[in-house]
Amino acid sequence: MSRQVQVNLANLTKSDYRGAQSTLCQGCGHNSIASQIIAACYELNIVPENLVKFSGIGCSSKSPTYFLGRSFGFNGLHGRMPSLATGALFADTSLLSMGISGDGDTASIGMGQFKHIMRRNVPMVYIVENNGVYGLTKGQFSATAEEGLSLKKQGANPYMPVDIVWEAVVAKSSFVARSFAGDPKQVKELIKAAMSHKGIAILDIISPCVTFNNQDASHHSYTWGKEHEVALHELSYVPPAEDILVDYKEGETIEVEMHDGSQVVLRKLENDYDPTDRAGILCMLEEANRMGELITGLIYINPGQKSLFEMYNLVDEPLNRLTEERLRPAKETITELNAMMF
Amino acid sequence: MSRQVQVNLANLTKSDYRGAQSTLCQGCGHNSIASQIIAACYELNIVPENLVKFSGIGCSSKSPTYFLGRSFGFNGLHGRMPSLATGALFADTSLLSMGISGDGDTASIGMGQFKHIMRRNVPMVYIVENNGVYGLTKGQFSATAEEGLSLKKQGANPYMPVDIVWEAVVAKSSFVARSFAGDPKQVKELIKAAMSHKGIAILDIISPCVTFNNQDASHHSYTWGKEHEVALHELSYVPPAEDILVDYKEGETIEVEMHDGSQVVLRKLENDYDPTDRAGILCMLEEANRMGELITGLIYINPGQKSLFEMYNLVDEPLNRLTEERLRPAKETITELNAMMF
Amino acid sequence: MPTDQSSTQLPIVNDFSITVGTVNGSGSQTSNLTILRALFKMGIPVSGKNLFPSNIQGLPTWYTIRVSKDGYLARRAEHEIVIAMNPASFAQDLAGCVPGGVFLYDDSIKLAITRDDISAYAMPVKTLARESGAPSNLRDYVANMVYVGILAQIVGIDMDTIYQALDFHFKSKIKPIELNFNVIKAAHQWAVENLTKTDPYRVEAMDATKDYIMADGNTAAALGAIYGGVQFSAWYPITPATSLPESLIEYLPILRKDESGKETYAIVQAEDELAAIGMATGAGWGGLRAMTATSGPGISLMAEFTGLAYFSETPVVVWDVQRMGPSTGLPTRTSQGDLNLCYFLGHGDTKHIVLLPGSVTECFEFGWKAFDIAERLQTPVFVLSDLDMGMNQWMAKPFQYPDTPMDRGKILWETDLEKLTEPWGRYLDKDGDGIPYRTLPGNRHPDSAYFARGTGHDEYAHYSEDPDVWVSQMNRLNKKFENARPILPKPVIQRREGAKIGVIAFGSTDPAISEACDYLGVEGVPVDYLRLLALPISEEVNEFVESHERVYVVEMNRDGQLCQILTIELPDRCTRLISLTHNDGLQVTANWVKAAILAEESK
Amino acid sequence: MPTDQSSTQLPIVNDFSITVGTVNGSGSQTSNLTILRALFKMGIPVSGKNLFPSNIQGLPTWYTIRVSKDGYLARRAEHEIVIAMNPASFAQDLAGCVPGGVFLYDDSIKLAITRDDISAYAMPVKTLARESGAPSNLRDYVANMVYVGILAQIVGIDMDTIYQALDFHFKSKIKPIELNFNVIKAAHQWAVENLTKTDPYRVEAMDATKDYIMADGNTAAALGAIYGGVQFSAWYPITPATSLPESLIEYLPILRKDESGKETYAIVQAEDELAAIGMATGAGWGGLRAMTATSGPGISLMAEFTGLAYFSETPVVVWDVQRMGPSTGLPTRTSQGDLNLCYFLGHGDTKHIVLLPGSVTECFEFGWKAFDIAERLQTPVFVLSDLDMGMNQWMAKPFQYPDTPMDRGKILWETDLEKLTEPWGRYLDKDGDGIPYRTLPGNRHPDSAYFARGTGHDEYAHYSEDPDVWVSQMNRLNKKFENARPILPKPVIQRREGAKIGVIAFGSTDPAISEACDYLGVEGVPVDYLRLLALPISEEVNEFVESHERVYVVEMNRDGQLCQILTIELPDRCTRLISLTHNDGLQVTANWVKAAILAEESK
Ligand SMILES: Cc1ncc(C[n+]2csc(CCOP(=O)(O)OP(=O)(O)O)c2C)c(N)n1
Ligand SMILES: Cc1ncc(C[n+]2csc(CCOP(=O)(O)OP(=O)(O)O)c2C)c(N)n1
Ligand code: SF4
Ligand code: SF4
Ligand SMILES: [Mg+2]
Ligand SMILES: [Mg+2]
Repeated sequence: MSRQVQVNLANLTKSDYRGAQSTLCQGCGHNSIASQIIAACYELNIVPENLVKFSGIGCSSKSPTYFLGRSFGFNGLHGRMPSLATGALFADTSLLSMGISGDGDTASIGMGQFKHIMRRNVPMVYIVENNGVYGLTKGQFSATAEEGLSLKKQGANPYMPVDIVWEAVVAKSSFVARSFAGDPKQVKELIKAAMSHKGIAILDIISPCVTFNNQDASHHSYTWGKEHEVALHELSYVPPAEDILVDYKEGETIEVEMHDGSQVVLRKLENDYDPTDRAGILCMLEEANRMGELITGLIYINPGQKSLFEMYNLVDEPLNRLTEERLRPAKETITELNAMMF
Repeated sequence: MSRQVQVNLANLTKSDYRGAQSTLCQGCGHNSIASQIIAACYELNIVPENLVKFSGIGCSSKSPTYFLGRSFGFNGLHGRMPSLATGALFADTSLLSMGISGDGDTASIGMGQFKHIMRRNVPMVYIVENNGVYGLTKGQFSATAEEGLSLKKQGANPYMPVDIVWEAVVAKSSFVARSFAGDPKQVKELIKAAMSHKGIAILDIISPCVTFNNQDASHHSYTWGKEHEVALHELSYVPPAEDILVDYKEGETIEVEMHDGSQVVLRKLENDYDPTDRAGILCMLEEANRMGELITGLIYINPGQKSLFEMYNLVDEPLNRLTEERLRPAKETITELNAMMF
Repeated sequence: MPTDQSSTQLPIVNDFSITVGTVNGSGSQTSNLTILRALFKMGIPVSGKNLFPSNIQGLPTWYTIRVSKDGYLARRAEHEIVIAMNPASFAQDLAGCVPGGVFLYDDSIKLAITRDDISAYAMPVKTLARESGAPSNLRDYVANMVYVGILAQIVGIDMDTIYQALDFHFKSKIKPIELNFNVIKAAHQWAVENLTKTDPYRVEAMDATKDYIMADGNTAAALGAIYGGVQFSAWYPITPATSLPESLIEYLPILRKDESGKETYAIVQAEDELAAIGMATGAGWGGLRAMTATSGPGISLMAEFTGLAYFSETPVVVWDVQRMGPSTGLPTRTSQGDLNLCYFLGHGDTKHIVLLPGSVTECFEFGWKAFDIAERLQTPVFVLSDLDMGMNQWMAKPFQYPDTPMDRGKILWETDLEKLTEPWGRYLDKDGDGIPYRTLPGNRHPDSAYFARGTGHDEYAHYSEDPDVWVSQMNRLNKKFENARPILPKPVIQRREGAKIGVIAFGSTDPAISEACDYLGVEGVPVDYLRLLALPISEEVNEFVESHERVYVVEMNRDGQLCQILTIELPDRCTRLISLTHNDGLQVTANWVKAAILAEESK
Repeated sequence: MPTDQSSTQLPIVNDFSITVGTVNGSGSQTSNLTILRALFKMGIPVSGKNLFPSNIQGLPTWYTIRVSKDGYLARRAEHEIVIAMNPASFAQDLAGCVPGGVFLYDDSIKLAITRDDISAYAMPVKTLARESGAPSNLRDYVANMVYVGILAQIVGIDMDTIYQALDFHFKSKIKPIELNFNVIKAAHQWAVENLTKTDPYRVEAMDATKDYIMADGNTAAALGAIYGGVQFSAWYPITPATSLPESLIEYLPILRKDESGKETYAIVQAEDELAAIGMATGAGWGGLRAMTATSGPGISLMAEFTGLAYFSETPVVVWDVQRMGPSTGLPTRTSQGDLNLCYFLGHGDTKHIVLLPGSVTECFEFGWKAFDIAERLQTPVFVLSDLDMGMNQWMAKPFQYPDTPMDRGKILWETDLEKLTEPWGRYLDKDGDGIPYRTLPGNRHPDSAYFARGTGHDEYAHYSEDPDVWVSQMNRLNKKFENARPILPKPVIQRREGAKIGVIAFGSTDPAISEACDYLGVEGVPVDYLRLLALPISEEVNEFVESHERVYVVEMNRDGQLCQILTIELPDRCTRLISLTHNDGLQVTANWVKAAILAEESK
């Protein structure tokens, strides 16, 4: 038998999900996230043409060119990915969407738009590739850099860090997760779950910058992540119409039903944890921050929250395919209209 | 005995604390807050020249002209009061400062700067005159408008509201309070406490817009505020070196010691509440939101948190009074310097 | 009251201005619009202008109605009839009345009438309001109807047309119509019984408004956009632009009824202007007819995104309803001060199409045309209106149904791509006109996707730092811009026998300039008048300047921004250009234009 | 290796360019700077330019060192000596070498040398690096020292000066110096033993750098600002501006030692450019010498605040280290494309002082002068540098200590207010020069306070919507701007016998233009050269244009932005201006300028 290239249910090979050659540094966390995006989309049998990508500006924001080369995408402005995506997604609401941003892009210059896209529950997988630093401008503090972090040329960071997850939970984001580029399996499962969510899904992924912020003691380094990661649960994504394969004991798991019929199965680890109880989550996060733990996993979810497009009563066809007849009022109306203008 | 005008310890009359005639609507909550600012500053014996005012753009942001006419002030740009104030306050760090903003100014266009001024713990009393609406542009939804609120010409608000207090607590603001313009005594005591705080003090004051958003059912109306206000405690400000006059039973009060030696005394009401426990606060707020309660009072405080100016090791004199000798390196240094540039 | 007799002057008919001085937030707008509409219904040309402060309630406000048998609609600086309802501005209002003019005032204002060269009539406003039987919460409001009735009696406004005006205003709801009309009638009756007319001003029915409508520019712009098939608008409130998106919200559900019962558009109130232009740019990239509306401060904030839209070749329409800047400036005063900024907005070399509607009718027309141009050229289009045009009431030619089908520009869908024989490139100048073909997200053809960006890219939208690629893309953008000149709306030229000098202007100054040209003709100084409708300029402008000895460029800003742009565009002839600027926040008047030109001409 | 013998050509001494093709992030910068510094120490005029991609690691990068006995520092397009360290750019590098040139390459790159018109030398880079005994994590890094040693041997760079260069670079730390120097020595020795020189290029010690320093513009600007007493800087990282504020952070603690041991300044990394300019404006209002530094996208974002600073009359200094736009454009390529935007930044009528340093020395000078001008005029001052000037290494005249005391402008403190006999007004034109007096927060005099705002205000800073007040304040602002002309840095004019034509340019193109003027002189086309140092222009520019038949305006953007501004400023003479633009992201060369002018002249 000759060697066959493996294909998925969409009849696509893994390389159909690839993009251009990465120009990021070797070992950059962003590269490993891109690989997991490719793997997740392959495994989800997503047709690349059915997905649209967005990003801001930064090393992280460059990475959409390195996956899903057959998808449309827009690499916009620094900190302004949310608004660009919000407008673009109205064009064809049948499209899936993924936004890639950095911690500078989201939490420094982009804080306002980040908070407001969550208020609107725009359906998008919003990944923050969080390295605590500005990679592309060569190593200044981002807003997620921990207080006291020292960087070459910058001295010590005097300000308090922004916690992306915390911000997302408080902004009532309907899906909030954190992961670590050094934990690729979790990254992949979370991306899959996020793709099945109908509103905004915020993924704060600690993604080390090996060039500028990978000192062992830095809170965004591989070493620190490995040593401090505390997974809330073991997470598996079960596609729609598939049965949960492994049998768990009653009470050992939480199953979250997604709007497309898929399920996210959370197998409990030490924590007894309810990802729908916002108050409990905040207490847990405060405690984890105090302990210096890097909590990862699906932190909050509300699969039922009205998405942006449920707030608008749009026609079924993609808006960008509507023809003149549907868009321009009929000729007769002009006389009536002028009559109203007396 | 002839009638004497009353003066305070600074030898000033109440009218020394007034500003220009208000041009806001009659009954506007912002006017009543301005009165309490005047009263608080009078009672605190603040010399107006020792305070500097800032604001953004909006009806709320106009109000700094209506109090403390003898203080410097800068009415800046919409949503950008925080950055303007941050820079200006470096000029003379001995000045007290007060910023007035609106909910649109802070939570819509100003979200980014609002979050970042808290990260820096800039010493300023930051009052958000929160009416859920854009007053000055005649009644559109602000980001704090509740989901479903209906306004003339705007229809119903589809988006989730921003909760200023919640945002402030999560951003690690070192002083967070909420009040209601219909509760002037509490407003005044909170302002006094805030003026003694050495970092940023966020005061979210529900301040009804009688012209555009004062329907009984609106969450920013007088009626709603009166009906739903739940004060966390009875709060009194005790100036430095004054004794607490009333005797409370052991355990009935919490006393918070401020950096200037003043005390804030919180007499417990029904809630058992610790304003230094961030996790507890978040749970309490989540619960209150669920119950539709308008929690008011001093919600969170950390009097010890390093303020912006403690992060910088500045000379004792105001920077804006330093002379050329202190600022320009000596003539001899230039030769050395050029030698370094080979 | 017997008219005409007590006055020895000749009657002055249908040629004067009425100014109501009141307090803002007092609800006088209904009264003023009622007068305006009634006059219009009588067939008399009118225009209405509101001069209001930047606050919500309690400060002096003026509403001026110009009545002009000659059809002149510009602001005049003179007030023949002054209605003083506000104690705070009483003295100023009294002083502002022309000699021989009419001064109607609320008799509860206990201030002295210090002039005897005018006809002053006291109005028992409070009494009549009280007697109206209106509920006490509406009493202040109906008090404003008193001056409607008394004015109607004094100048002779037809009571039937007043009724029609109220009927229109209250959408035929009988209760408010009756309430208000009763007050007006009572006031009218009071005037009949108590006033002796000593002034010459009166109105007489004409037939000069039959083919006209009355509207404000913001409503017209929104309606035009609806006929242009607007699908997406993101906006952030700002005076004086706000009523433009608010009109979209009002009229879209009325005019755009899809058979599905669902919506073919979305309007999003953004968190600020950065997000508004960001969303609109995203939607434009997605293939929607997308727009935003703002004013000066918003334009400043849109600079970065405009540059992205220019460079990524994304169609988006931006209405700038100008107010007086710099900075927050005078938010409730008019200006044409954003021209230069909009034309060049963005860092690096950027240039934008700017449309310059000069009437409410053109606001409608450019409302739809802007989309055609933006999509044809794949670039941002700015439409510059201003507070005066956008928010005031203008008599205008009726809106015309678009005379061309929608031009969606060069878009390739699945079937188009299938037909291609050569590979498609997003930034490939296939037709040699500088305009490439674009695909839209949602296109499922495997070759359709491309990655848009604000960074350097080659013809196939791939990232490139190659110097030659950069130059060629920048030059293609320039070519596209140059090619826009002939397809943009052409200037409108009014010629006069023997004119050796010309005037160039744009936008809301049109009525004043036209009127001034008439006056100058009378003074023996015939002038030709070119009204610019778009930037970049077309050949006609060049010819106009070439064929005149001197050309006055009249505009409402300090630095003569259009004159500067024309200087750059026409260096060979720029010495013929003379800049005349008016920048006090009030609309320019015909007399000012006339005097300014005469002063220059006599130099 | 015996030099000079194997070559029949005449030696080419101190007049060529060396280009190193490598991978970014590979640590070659130390090697390149070492070569540059060693040559400079030998007394030979040099300049060093880095051409790098917009990423961090792994893409092709080139460093070019020009060696010029005549002291020409501009970029040349020709590469005489090419050092190829990067397989990815090998073919391109090989092709780029001039005929007769030198091609040094890493022998581990197994690609064919397809040319025989050059001298190609293979370098055993990996072997020598391995043999160096450097720890394995530093091996890639020291590999770059191999070409230093071999090049030194081939062209004759003095090994002592190389040692001095390393000593400087490693701040006399003996370990790294020795490590690197040993590699260089070994490579040098290897070349002596193994290479036969077949090319004519060599260096010889001169005495032409004694009175010069070597620096980049961003460092110079920061140092100048420190000598100007900078007290506050807020900034947001952006290429190519970042190293300016980073140099403030580096040098302030060294140069500004207060006796108290405390700091007399504060540097704040803001969350974005809106906040950076906001903080700087606040600090400027508070009376601090305040600045920010950014590049194009940041300028776009600063539009609204700049308008506020202009209108509230707040001094603030903005450095724009330009990169190629529009939009994100080419972040690592140079340009002069923000001139127009900076000059007019903001909605409404705004105009700003723009300073145009043309050398590293002037970056230092304008570093301090910008504060004097901003505080004197109470207005924003833009200083336009660019990537080439800001980030590359330039030989330059030493920094001069400021020759005037700090000019803090018109500030009134408590004692000044006490002495006043008339009431002070913040916006009162007391001196008739358009510049009012200001007070600063912290002033405890009861009359000192005022309320600053971006809205209309009268002479006493009270809110005003009065049309006349508005006009008078806007006109005063204009008067202040006009009065700035004579006090801004004057243009520098180089004249040549018999010149009928002129060139106007600004900024980093200076070396290329000067060099081109020499060449044109040789060609029999003498040109005078005016280098503009500031906008608005002064009378000298007018005179210069007036006294030449044609004036070429040379600049690095697409649309000829300076030419447009000069056209507006000098409409009477604008037909003499001819725009020559170069916009590919690379610095203009003397040959390009020469050819462009000759082409026009022969038309
Ligand atoms: C308006 C604007 N300001 C500044 C920059 C420069 N810039 C490019 S990327 C970047 C920071 C990126 O940091 P982050 O988002 O954390 O991404 P990373 O590179 O770390 O992945 C900055 C400041 C820009 N491109 N645009
Ligand atoms: C950049 C900019 N955009 C828009 C505006 C118009 N504007 C003035 S005030 C305001 C909203 C004010 O709302 P808020 O802060 O809630 O204050 P309020 O009037 O309700 O007290 C807006 C949008 C502006 N001045 N500047
Ligand atoms: S600089 Fe940092 S963030 Fe950027 S590509 Fe390299 S490792 Fe990744
Ligand atoms: S409009 Fe509303 S917010 Fe503004 S002054 Fe009036 S009541 Fe206050
Ligand atoms: Mg980062
Ligand atoms: Mg509000």
